[in-house]
Amino acid sequence: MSDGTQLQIELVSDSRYLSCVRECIAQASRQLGFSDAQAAQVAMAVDEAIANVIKHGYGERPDGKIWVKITPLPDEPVRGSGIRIVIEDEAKQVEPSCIKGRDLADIRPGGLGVHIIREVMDEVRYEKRQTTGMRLTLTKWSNGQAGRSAMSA
Amino acid sequence: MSDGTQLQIELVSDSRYLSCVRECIAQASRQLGFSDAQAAQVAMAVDEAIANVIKHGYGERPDGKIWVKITPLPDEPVRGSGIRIVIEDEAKQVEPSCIKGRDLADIRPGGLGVHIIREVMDEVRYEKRQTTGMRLTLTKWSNGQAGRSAMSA
Amino acid sequence: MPDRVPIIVTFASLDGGAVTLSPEGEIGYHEAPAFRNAIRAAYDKRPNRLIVDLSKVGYMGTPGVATLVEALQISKKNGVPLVLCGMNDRVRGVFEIAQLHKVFKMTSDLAGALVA
Amino acid sequence: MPDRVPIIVTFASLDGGAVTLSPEGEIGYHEAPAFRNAIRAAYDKRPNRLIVDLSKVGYMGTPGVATLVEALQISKKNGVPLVLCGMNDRVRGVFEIAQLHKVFKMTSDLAGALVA
Ligand SMILES: Nc1ncnc2c1ncn2[C@@H]1O[C@H](COP(=O)(O)OP(=O)(O)O)[C@@H](O)[C@H]1O
Ligand SMILES: Nc1ncnc2c1ncn2[C@@H]1O[C@H](COP(=O)(O)OP(=O)(O)O)[C@@H](O)[C@H]1O
Repeated sequence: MSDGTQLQIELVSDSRYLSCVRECIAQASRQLGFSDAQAAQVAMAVDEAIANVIKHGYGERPDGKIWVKITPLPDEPVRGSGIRIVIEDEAKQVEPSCIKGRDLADIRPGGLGVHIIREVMDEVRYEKRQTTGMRLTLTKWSNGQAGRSAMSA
Repeated sequence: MSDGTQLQIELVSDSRYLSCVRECIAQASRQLGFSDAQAAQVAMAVDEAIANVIKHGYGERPDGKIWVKITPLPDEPVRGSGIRIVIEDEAKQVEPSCIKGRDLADIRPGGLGVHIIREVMDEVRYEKRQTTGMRLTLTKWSNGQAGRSAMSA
Repeated sequence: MPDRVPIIVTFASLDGGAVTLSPEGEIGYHEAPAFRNAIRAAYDKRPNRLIVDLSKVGYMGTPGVATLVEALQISKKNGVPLVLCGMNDRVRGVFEIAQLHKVFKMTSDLAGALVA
Repeated sequence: MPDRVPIIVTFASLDGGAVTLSPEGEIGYHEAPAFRNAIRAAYDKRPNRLIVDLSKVGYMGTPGVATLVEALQISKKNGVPLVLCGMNDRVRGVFEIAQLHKVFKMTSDLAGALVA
């Protein structure tokens, strides 16, 4: 844990631990200056992202590894409090451009997680890690634009 | 993460992250087969133990490291579901025999955390780590005796 | 380790042939399969209307939403009206981002869901 | 990063000279110093009785309990009755393990705390 990371969760790719991560992330976001509604958004983005790692990355294999790093960003006058969350895995690598939700007009089950993540977070960056696996960097600011229209109650 | 550990939290010794750990541990305990009341007990034991690491181990220095490992134990016919939580630090080493609560008849602030930990967990073992820091191993069984009389509502 | 039930779901068959399904808790990726089974079981009761009461659902991720889109497809095929009731503002926000809030019939309470 | 308020505490001064202090949230090691400040501020109002309403406290760790033991010492020294009211069963369990449930005056609600 370097580069300012203050809390890191390492978990196996077993979906029963998703609720633990949700609770932990929501609480961390509140502690770092986000409202309850914003904290719920951050927790949801991380939940959707890790569910995707389990489903698409590890193909539901429950013994893969996933790391979630939480870094508080220094407060800024305009953007307010910031949080950066980095999610890494050792799963299948895919082109970042292939990670996108479905056309919202084409109503069918699935294809919504990435839309949610992009809606509620101010920055969303997928990339391949050096050797194996993917890295997702999520950033949110308490005064940012992301998630203002929906889910803000 | 080996030896059956399925979830690990690594945090800096900053008390604002205690609530994240509480929520995460309570949720993990529920997922592993404990009742809400038992899950709250496990979360409290871990909360008290980490608060002690921050206070006594790191002397409130907020940049020490703390590791919390969660391992589900195989279900047993009599003892039921089991959880093992190991808390490690790189702080001051103390004799395990010195880690004890105050005489409960001597009413004054403090000296209660270790009593709570011992009351609600079935196994509590403090030890010095190889080089630096302490290790605390906590175990609870869903049909165990610990915590039956109090806090079970 | 035995499988633990990830969510609690209760059913009620109402006079007039409607069935209500009331899940309790959080519905994410882990809980969605149990939610899906419960919905299938509800259709198996051959209701003339299916009401999913979400008033006790504090969190719904997109796997839960996907399950409801699937239910809508079953409903359309079989001519069984599907109504979602009692969802909190956060869950509703997820439907809004997914542009599904106008695709589903939604009411604030059960009474409304019976006549929607 | 500015300090964030770790718990919300409201005060009320009642006719007759009692003061109630109502913390909201969880009181662990991180929140205990703010709770301690609030209690000191309540004594500074020179009440003839201090009531700590714990009905909105979902979790209390031993640092919170220690703060209340300290309050009891202030109360004894100054002859100001201290009453804890509305604690949930889990918080009460902590006082029981610590053998403090008979040391404090405890009532289930505020009405009882005024006459305890
Ligand atoms: N971690 C990941 N690894 C590989 N592919 C991913 C990952 N996350 C998302 N994807 C791809 O992006 C698509 C859209 O994801 P999402 O919007 O969450 O919907 P869904 O998971 O229901 O398909 C997925 O179908 C998948 O192809
Ligand atoms: N992690 C630790 N490192 C060093 N000493 C500890 C640790 N945990 C507990 N202790 C010792 O055990 C004593 C009792 O702890 P506790 O019952 O939690 O009460 P308190 O923290 O209020 O003193 C402490 O005063 C301290 O001397």
